[in-house]
Amino acid sequence: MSDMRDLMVELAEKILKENCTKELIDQAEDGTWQQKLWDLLEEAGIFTIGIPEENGGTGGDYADGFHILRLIGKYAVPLPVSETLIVNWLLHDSGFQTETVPTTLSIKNDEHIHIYEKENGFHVSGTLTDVSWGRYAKKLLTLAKIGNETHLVLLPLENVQIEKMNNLAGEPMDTIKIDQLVAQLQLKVVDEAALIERAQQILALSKAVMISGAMEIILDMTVQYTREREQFGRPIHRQQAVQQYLAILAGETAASLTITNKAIETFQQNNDVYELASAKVKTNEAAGKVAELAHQVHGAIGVTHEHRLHQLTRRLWSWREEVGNENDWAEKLAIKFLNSEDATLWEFLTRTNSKKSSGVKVKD
Amino acid sequence: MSDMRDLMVELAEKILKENCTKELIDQAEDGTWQQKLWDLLEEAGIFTIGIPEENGGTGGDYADGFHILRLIGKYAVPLPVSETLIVNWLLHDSGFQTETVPTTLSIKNDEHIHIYEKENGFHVSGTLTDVSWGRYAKKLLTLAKIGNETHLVLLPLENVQIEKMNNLAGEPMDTIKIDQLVAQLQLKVVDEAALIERAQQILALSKAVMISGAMEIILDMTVQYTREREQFGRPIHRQQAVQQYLAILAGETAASLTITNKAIETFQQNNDVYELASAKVKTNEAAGKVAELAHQVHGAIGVTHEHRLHQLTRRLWSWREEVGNENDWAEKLAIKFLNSEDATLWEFLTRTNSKKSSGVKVKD
Amino acid sequence: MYNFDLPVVEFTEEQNNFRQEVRAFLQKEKDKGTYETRCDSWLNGFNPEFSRKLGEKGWIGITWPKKYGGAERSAIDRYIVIEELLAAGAPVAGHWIADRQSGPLLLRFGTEEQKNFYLPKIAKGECYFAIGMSEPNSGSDLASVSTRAEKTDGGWILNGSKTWTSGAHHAHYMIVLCRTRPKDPNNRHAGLSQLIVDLSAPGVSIRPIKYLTGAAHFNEVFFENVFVPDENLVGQEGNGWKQNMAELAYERSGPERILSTFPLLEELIQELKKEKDLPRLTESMKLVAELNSLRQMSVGVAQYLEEGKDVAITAALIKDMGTKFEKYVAELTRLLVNRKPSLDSKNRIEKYLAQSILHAPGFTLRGGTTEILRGIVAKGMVAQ
Amino acid sequence: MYNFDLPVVEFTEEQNNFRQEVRAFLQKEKDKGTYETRCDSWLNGFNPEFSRKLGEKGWIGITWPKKYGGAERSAIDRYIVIEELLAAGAPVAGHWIADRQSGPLLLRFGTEEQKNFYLPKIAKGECYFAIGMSEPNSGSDLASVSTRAEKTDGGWILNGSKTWTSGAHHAHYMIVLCRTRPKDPNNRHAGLSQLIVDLSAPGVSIRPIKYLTGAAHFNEVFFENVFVPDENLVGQEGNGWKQNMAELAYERSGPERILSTFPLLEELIQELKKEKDLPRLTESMKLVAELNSLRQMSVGVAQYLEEGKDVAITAALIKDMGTKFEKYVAELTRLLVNRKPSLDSKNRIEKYLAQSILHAPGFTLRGGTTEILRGIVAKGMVAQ
Repeated sequence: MSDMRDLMVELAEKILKENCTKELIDQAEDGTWQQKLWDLLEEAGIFTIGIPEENGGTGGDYADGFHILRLIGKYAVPLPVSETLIVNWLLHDSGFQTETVPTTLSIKNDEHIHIYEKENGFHVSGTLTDVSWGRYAKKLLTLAKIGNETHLVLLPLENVQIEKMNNLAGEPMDTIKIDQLVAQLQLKVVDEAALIERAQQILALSKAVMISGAMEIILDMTVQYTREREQFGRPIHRQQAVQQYLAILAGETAASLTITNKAIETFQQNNDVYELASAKVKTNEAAGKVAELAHQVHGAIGVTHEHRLHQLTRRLWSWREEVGNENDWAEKLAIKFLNSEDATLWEFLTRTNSKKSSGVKVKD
Repeated sequence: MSDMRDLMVELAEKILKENCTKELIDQAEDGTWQQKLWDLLEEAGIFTIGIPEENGGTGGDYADGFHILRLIGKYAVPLPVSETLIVNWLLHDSGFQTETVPTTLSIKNDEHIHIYEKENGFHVSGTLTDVSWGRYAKKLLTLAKIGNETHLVLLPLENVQIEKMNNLAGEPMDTIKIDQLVAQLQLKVVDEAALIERAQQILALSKAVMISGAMEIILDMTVQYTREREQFGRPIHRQQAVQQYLAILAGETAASLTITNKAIETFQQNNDVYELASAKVKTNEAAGKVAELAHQVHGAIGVTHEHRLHQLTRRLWSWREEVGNENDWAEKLAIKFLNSEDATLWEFLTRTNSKKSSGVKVKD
Repeated sequence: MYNFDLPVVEFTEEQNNFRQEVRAFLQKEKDKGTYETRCDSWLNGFNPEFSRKLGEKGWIGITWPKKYGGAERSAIDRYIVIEELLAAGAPVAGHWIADRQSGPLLLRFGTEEQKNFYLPKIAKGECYFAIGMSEPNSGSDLASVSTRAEKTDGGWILNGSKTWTSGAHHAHYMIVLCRTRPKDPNNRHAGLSQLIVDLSAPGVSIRPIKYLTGAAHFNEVFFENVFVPDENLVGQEGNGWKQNMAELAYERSGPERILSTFPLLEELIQELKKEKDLPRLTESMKLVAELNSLRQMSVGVAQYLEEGKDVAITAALIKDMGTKFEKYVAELTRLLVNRKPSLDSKNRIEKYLAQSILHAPGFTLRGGTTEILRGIVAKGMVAQ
Repeated sequence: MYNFDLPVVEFTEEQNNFRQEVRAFLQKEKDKGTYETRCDSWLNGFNPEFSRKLGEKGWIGITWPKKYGGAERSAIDRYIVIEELLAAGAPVAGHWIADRQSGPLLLRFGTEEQKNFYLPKIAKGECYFAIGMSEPNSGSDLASVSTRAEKTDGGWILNGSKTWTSGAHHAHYMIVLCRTRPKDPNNRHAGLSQLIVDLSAPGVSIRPIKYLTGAAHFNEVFFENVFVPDENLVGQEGNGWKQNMAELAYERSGPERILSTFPLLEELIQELKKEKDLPRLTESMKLVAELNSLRQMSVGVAQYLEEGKDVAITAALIKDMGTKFEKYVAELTRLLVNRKPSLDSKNRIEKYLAQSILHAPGFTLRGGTTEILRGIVAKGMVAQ
């Protein structure tokens, strides 16, 4: 674990606790951009964690970044934080400058834009769907075809047509149509398949981690609610049915935290998809159970707009579908297994990339 | 409902309650044939219900027969009752004489025996797997190929080789190898596909009905147990977690009883697979839940061999796999839907074969 | 055996023809643009024009005596109408409570004057009722009612509040369960009565409670010295708890506890059929088998209710299982089609999926929580 | 946050090599015919020869001090050994309780004499222990102990009985939780002590309790005026409840609460791999992801246990989730491969499926029922 993690986590949690209130999230969902919170996070250096200071970043490692993203999930931050951070990681990988303006990305298999170089600059055209925070992003990282080559390109999002859509959490998930946009661009030829794979992996892990963060606070809120809420003359945590639900909530949350922690550490060391895919499968599955049971315990009050619970559960319901649902990532696991040299499932499960150092490494 | 049903059900239940004890079932599972119980059931005319008296049967209709089979499931009767009854129905359909000796059948897609007619009679050869009660059956109804034609044939089970296997309930599920058996046989050319479909449907419904019968008594036993068993100084039905389980048990049982009742009535009137397949899918799914929760409520005592519960739960675990599991029958439903003229699922669901009479028909 | 042995109901030819008639009407109205299909339409599909059209057809209060505006048809005919409405996702929220619950309550316990006054209006689809049962902080503990009515000349003075009342902002009347005598700690159910309150009366105020989607289906209703005339007492003074419980059987076993997400299931099946995707269609047919058994139970209870049998336990069972099924439809669909739920999507599966997921938490809370229902079932069985 | 933030354990190269060593040994013994793979082998795989071989390898009591016959290796090394044993379905029932529970208890609370006497024998794989906790009719209510020991010259006179003791018919000793002082209605946990009872002593009788399969894994053990010498008291007189509770953490979070049906899962995956059936393999990979997260939790708790942290709540959580997983493996497998479970089948999936289904009811009962565990978790969280 990097030395700065505790400090960064503490700082970020302080900012979010004070500023990312229920009301702020309501406003954001109603369509107001939260510049003040953005500025606070930028000042704290959140958007460039994991990028060395000498390259203009905040320092620390990717693992630190993912631990901050857990807080972004925990506080349901209504800003493109994970998108901007991940864009910066990918930019830095490719030797580009990092960004501090709201940025998003669209790097997936089935969508490309097309670019033609002309006298007055590059002419860009294409349609990108499901672009998270598209309407607020100033720039967008995507792949462009020029002839037979695929380039990584950071597009300015000006003069583009935006068709507004939202996920269940009221987070923008827009369709962007670009028609003969003329711009000066930095381009870099990339190995398309590898880049898509890497981007999808980082995105999936970020969602898994954010899901686990949302669960953490849902569990907290729910336990607290059972202490305060009385029914039939006693706090509801005394009801055995409520106790059973709390234990299931705790189990799903603990499992999600544990597997994402494991996936973060593994990702930091190598790109093995096994832990990461497990994390996305597991947190996706847990998301539905946690949302259901948290609402069941909270009862009618929890489904009112006044209550904070739905800001988190709607995110669970959205995020579990994003960057691949359980089937998609389980399929990746299956393909990895089929292509592996492991004769048995048990070998596949236990074949960890061993570390050179002796002794057990323990987080914290 | 036929007039005789109440009488037959009452009579059968009286016989079974008095005679089909835990100890008798233990003995049967240990490998002792229960001739006395067989004789009692034969005397009561159980094996020819649904066959007109003028044809040597007991009278009544198929629906009556299925209601008796529910009791066979409820009392975990360790005899080939459903097999013998169903063989008799199929024999009667084909104009053959009915049987009162223990009889079984093997009428499915992938297995046939072969018969050659020679001077000294028919020569029979072939292998049949998963023949329930094979080792005790005196006769077996199956399909035989003679040249290009498929015949229905009732084979005497003498001088055949039996490889003994059991299902989880200790019910025989044998492999029968017949090698050049010479016998005098009655043969009848049949429409193979139609006969297999009909046999599989009757068998599936019989299993579904028997499953629902086993559930009925499991629910009874479990409720009773929660009244008697004390823990932490009070009967366990006072624990909210136990109450939740009881309600789920009741729900699965009630649903299984209801859908099988519906399927029985529909089968009596026409062969529509929709109700029957629904019944097998639903009871199969319910079987696992009921077995799990009944054991959970009964605790350690319920998993001891001394307790009666496992005689029923092992049957649920066995029967849900027999004559097709959930996938098999759900697939039949899917195929039926794909081949139907119904534009929507709702039409498919509500297209009942209406009765000519007006007024609502109500069982009981 | 606990009354679980329900009747097997088979629809007659006449009934099947009637079903076709209802279905054709719904298709025509949909084609005309009167309504758009949606999930959970009995809670959130408010459309006075549509309610009036149903009233004209005679399909509201369909089982009631003709002299009160009803059609004197059977419980099964009523069952057919409401399941067709729900399967089509038609907007029935306006008159739903009045048709299902308030009308039958008045028929059973109301005075002749009440029946003559309210029932024909309800049957026309022009008069809506709300349920005045839950109170702030009472939750599942229904007997903890503290709204009280004090006797005065010619009537009662009502004070207190009710909450989670669906549709009160559209409704004309509310049947309020209130305390007409002081609380008796030894008998929490004693001293309660039911009063019909005109929601436009002075002293009544209605505050919408926004659902998590932001839409307002629920309300908090406050009573401040509201005068309720004597003739608005339903049944006997002090008998409110019993009357209220009788009401619950009507609300628990109906198809609205099974079909809230049916439009989504229909879309799923349509898509898989189009793709001839047998494996996934097979998976989804397990839902169909479950739905089939729930429908048989539900219609069996409807039949028993008409025969006057006590089906409280079975109704609780069906509500528990039915609402779990409604939720499961959404959970299975998302895995079978891999679509992102979105309320503003033009794709029907995505839209219905969003509606189903967002409304799902309510399924197992409203009308008795899962835990309360299961307690009722278990206690009922143990007591027998 | 309730200690759910478990350490991320990464195996070192040495540990991975050790794993390979254990695995190679198991493969060799299996090839030699020393054992056959089976599900739930830690309960029903009794094989003294195999236990002795493990003892020779130094893999029983592996973490214990060398002076007591141990190998002074880490909790993670122990974890590796036991998960390899379980994944292979090896017959470890004989020494299991002694290695997991009784040995650690003696190490922590026993006298020097006790440690010197028992631990080396256990580590050799030649001395088996049974747990004397449950009593007839006590069920989950563990504090309702009525087996009692009365003080006599130089020891105690024990009377009473214990039940559901796995392997008592093979075991040499039992650690009996008994009452050494009269029941105090105000403190049900007071006055209990733990005694080591020689199961061959006069007055001890053992009656097998047949499991539903007909096999005898459990016993009822009766004590009739059994003399237990003073030196057999474990820890402090009257401190038995606390000591007993400490014992439970060892038994709840281990891989035997996750891997009881692993041999079945392995067979399933092998078959689907052979058939290159990607859709079904994808379905089964959801189980693998679940297993992965459970393993990470379990090994994290093993690490915390070694560090002396209180993991009672997390251990209860893992047992609850792990045993549900063990059951689910069987339920999913039967639908993915459509095979009929049968104990006498030659097909491994059918055989393991039968073993798994028949043993499944025990998974969520033994070592704390689901309901008790969930109560522990909830109360633990609410209290913090």
